[in-house]
Amino acid sequence: MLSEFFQFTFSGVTLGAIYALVALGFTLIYNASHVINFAQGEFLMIGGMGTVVLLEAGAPLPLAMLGALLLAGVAGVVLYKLAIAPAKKANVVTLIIITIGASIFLRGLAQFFWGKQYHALPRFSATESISVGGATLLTQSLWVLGIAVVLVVALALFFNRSRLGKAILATSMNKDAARLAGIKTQTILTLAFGISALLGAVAGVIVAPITFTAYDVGIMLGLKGFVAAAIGGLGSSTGAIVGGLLLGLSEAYTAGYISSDYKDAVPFVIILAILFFLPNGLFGSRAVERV
Amino acid sequence: MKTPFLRSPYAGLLLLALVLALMPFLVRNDFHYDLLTKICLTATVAVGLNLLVGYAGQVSLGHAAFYAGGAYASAILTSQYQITPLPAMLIAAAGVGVIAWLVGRPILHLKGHYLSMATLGLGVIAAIVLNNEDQLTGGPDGIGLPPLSLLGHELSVFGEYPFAGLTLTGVELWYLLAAAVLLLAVLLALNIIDSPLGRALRALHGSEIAAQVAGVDTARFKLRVFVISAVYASVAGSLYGHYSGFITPGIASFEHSIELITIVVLGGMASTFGVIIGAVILVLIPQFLTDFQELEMVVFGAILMAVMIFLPRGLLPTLLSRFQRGAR
Amino acid sequence: MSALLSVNALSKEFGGVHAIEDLSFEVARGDVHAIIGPNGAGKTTLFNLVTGLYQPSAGGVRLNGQDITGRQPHKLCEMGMARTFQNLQICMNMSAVENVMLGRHRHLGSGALSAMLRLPGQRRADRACRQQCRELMEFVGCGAYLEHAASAMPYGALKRLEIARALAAEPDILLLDEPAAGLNATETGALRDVIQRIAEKGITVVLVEHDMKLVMSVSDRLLVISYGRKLAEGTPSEIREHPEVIAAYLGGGANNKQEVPA
Amino acid sequence: MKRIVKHFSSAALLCLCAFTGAAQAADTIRIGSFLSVTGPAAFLGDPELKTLELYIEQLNDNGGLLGKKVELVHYDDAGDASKARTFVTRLLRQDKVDLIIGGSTTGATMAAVPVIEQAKIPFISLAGAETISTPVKKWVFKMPQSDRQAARRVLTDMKERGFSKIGLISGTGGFGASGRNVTLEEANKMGIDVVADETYNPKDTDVTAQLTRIRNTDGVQAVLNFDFGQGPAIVTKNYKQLGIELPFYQSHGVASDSFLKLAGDSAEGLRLPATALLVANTIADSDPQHDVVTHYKKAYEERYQGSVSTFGGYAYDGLQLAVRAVKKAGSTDPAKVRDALESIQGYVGVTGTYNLSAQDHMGLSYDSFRILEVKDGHWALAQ
Repeated sequence: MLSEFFQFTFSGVTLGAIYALVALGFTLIYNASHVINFAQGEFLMIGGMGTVVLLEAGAPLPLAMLGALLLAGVAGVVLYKLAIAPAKKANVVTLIIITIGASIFLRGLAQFFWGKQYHALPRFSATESISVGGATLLTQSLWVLGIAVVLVVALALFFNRSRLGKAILATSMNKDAARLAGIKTQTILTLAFGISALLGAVAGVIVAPITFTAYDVGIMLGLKGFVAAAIGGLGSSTGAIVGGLLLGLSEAYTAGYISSDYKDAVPFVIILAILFFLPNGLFGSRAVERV
Repeated sequence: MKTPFLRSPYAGLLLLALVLALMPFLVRNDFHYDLLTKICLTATVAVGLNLLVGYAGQVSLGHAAFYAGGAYASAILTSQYQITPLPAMLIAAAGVGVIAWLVGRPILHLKGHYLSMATLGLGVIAAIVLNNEDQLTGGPDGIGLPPLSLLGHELSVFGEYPFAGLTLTGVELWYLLAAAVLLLAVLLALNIIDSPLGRALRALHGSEIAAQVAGVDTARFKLRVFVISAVYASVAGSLYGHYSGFITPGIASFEHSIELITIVVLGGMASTFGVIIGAVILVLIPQFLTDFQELEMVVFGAILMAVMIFLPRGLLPTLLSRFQRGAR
Repeated sequence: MSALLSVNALSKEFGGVHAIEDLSFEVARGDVHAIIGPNGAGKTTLFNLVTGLYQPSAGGVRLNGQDITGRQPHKLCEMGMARTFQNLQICMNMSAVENVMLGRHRHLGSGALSAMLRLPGQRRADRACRQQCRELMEFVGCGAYLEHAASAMPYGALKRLEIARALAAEPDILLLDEPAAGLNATETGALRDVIQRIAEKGITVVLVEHDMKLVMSVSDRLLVISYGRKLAEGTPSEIREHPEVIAAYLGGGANNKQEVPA
Repeated sequence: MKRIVKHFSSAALLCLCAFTGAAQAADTIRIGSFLSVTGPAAFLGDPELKTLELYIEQLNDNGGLLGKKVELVHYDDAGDASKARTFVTRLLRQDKVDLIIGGSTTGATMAAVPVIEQAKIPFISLAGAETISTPVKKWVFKMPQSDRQAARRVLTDMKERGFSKIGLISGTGGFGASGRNVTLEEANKMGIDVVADETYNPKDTDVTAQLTRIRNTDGVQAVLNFDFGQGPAIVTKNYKQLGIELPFYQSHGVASDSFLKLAGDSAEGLRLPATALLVANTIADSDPQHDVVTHYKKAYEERYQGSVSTFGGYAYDGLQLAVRAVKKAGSTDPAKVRDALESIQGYVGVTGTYNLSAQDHMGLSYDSFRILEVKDGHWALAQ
């Protein structure tokens, strides 16, 4: 029975790590601009599909990945410049609709140019899986986890140590004050979208060997990422990671121990319960409303 | 100087009635009636959702659940419990209202994106339940509904009905019914907006704190408008179910919820007539885009972004204010 | 019971910082009672505690002898308490008169059915309400903006609009949070008239204000707070002579731009 | 306000007028179609549309039908049943098509059926569930074998190999859910115990939890995965990764080369029921289907540079049946075409041999399914 538990945990943690990376992307953009970017999932798609397409065009795997990441980064910057920045005065719901429009647009382009087929990417290691405590652990899961940890640490260092990172944080806390302090907030916001897109694309590349990739994978992963970000508390990086893992694990345990029919519903019930007691998520700021 | 009536929203209602009454002279075939009927029913949902989102400022990304709730309740009550459509529709609306009240209580104290997320979750759960409980709902392949019947008279889309020397087809009658429902929905919405209840709701959006200190029990009023908009969706859903004769869990999907909120935002939040235009556009756009074939999504996404970027307050309110500025 | 509002040992902490600490005072019925103090003294926090927007960490508030500690704002409104805000809380999505009509919420039926069906009783009541609100707007001096969109009104008029909204509730006690902030001399003069006429109607007024000329001319009593604590209390003339008040206002740091009460 | 309404009504007018073109030319035969070319069921609709386009072009190159040009009027329902219904209404009421071939999914088909039955226009559905043709609907025909036949074919093979306790894992989409129901029913009839019954969401990226449960169920002798799309490829991969050694079956829903490409070597050894199309290269020359499957495969793959799938085959058969029926009827009169369709006997298609009748609007028997096995990364007839 322990091996069963391990199996569900491995599966949950892998899923959770993916959700966490998407959620981090949400958090980054939310922090910088207070926009919920429903096109976040499309960056994963661009990462995965871009790699597939470049690979088919004859590029070696590392180069294909790099190219796809670059493409996603550019897509993120363009998204900000063309769709978010011009809509400065728009309210929250309008911005949501704009990002949904962007997501449909990107998905449409991918479908048109890259086709509707599902594709598999080769896994990164030669060995497929190893046995741990009677359960199977995919080597690719280890890659996902490892890269997720590296990215999280890198992001933490970036925000706490580098000037640029601090500038992004300052902008997120108070745009006007940051501008007065000489920070070019436009550049910072562009950067935040670019980094967030990169993050999404990395997630898209590393999961593609496990989950396959196609023009429409962004819908579901984007949605789950948003959910993870919200459980954790929008704007909290720790929250995004914890939220992602919580979501992944609750899905795996529900499928394993309760009912696979309601695998997708039970996590939502848990989330609603969490929000009931903690209306700002697990790690969301509980600032008192200024009157 | 215009007379006060012409400036009141009720003048808009009269003109809407006029437009709806003129439509039969413009349409060329039954397919047009089909689209018009769909537009009227979709607009009805949008008018209700607008009370919640546009006027009271509470975002719902799961409203398709209530629409589907009405449609499925009607389907199940008529096909499995042999209840005639009209009472079934009323029971469905009451049931959906009660469910909205129950789920609304815990989630409506959430704000902003957390509320979006919670309503999204409810929508997803509803879609999963409809999909999984196939004994009751027919599962993912869907479920059929009998034609609507009113006071013992069956209203089939495919029937023919002699009436005062004229013979009306079922399609035409359905359009008239849907148009009447829309007019009623708009009338009720306009009444609500221009009432103490409506002011309290708009205050939730304008300044929740102002509403509180002015004596508005904000939690209670949020719940009220949530229930009202859910009932709007339920009734429209039931009617759509009877109209189409067959429904699938697709109508409860996240995509459908997004479509509904898009109608409201695109047409213009807090503009009852704006959201009707939003419904017109979103129902018709796929018909126009068929020529783009594979590029349909690209074009749709681009249109959506462009409208929201250049007309951030929605079509009608933005155009209206530009027009007024131009007139001055 | 002569005190309409009594605050007893009230405290409020925000993450270890005492915004209000062990504060007690009473407001007598029919008085104009001013609360003054340097920026950041906790005046607005005090208002928020009294009107139920914040929950106190300790202590209590009584209105008319009844314990109202931590009661929700809308319940307090029903008990006859109304207020305005330093940073305006106006519904910009409504017209001026509708904002005032919102203030009459507790006097109007707000049933969903009567609203949907536009029942004659409700329409009559609403028409009467609109008339009353028009009069109130004229009373506070923004009658010219009756049907204007709130978002199109100048700041000064919005400040008055908020007072009209508060008055529309027919309160026993009215809390005004810096009503003169941002007003010019003429407007402030008009505001003084309005406050005096409100007081003449028998409405108890609690006033947070920096404009000392205004405070001194309209108040019956003053409460001076600093760093969340009571510094002094008394009539305007007593306060004017109070040594600690003078010290606090002179030595209170760079961001104190208030006039010395003299 | 007045002017807005004026704007509103003129815009509406404009919209409606834009739809009123579509005048019907007397010298063309119009075939209507609604398929899920995009959306979650795109892998059904995409090859179906390509097949229709290819063969209608070919038909016209060869002089058309009854001396008339054949025109395809197609709309993409994106897998959305209510969209499908609207497009069918458009096909019938505005485009005035002579017959309809379409409906990639059961939901889309069923949503269209009431409108079509009323309009009295022959409809050939390309979707699989039994409810489409049972009970028989006057104007509705369907090309694929029913999922019940697929289930029976798989279960028969299991029984022959001596398995009596099996595990079932299915997707919660329309295809998987319907497949699950008929499998449970058929297994019950055939005396096979379904001891483990799991589901997953078609969009899931991991099903190891469900498979672990099946693996840990006592007595499971074989496992069937009933679903289509990319889900079964993930199930297949996870199955292999978990090191489950039990014989593994898939349904006809994944009968395509693209499934093999996705699942890779994990698919080795699995079995499924499929049509002759998948083994076109190895099929015996004497096989009645030999010519038709090799021709179709060659034509499709040359034109589109991609491999054929069973689903495109349904469209091929649907079109061929329609052509035969129109020829037989000698006109496009709907009632005559319908009657002609109903009387088609012994048409050898890509999917199987069709024998239609008033009682059977599908016309295939369950042995049109062949049990295939994946050998060295290719489909092969199971021994």
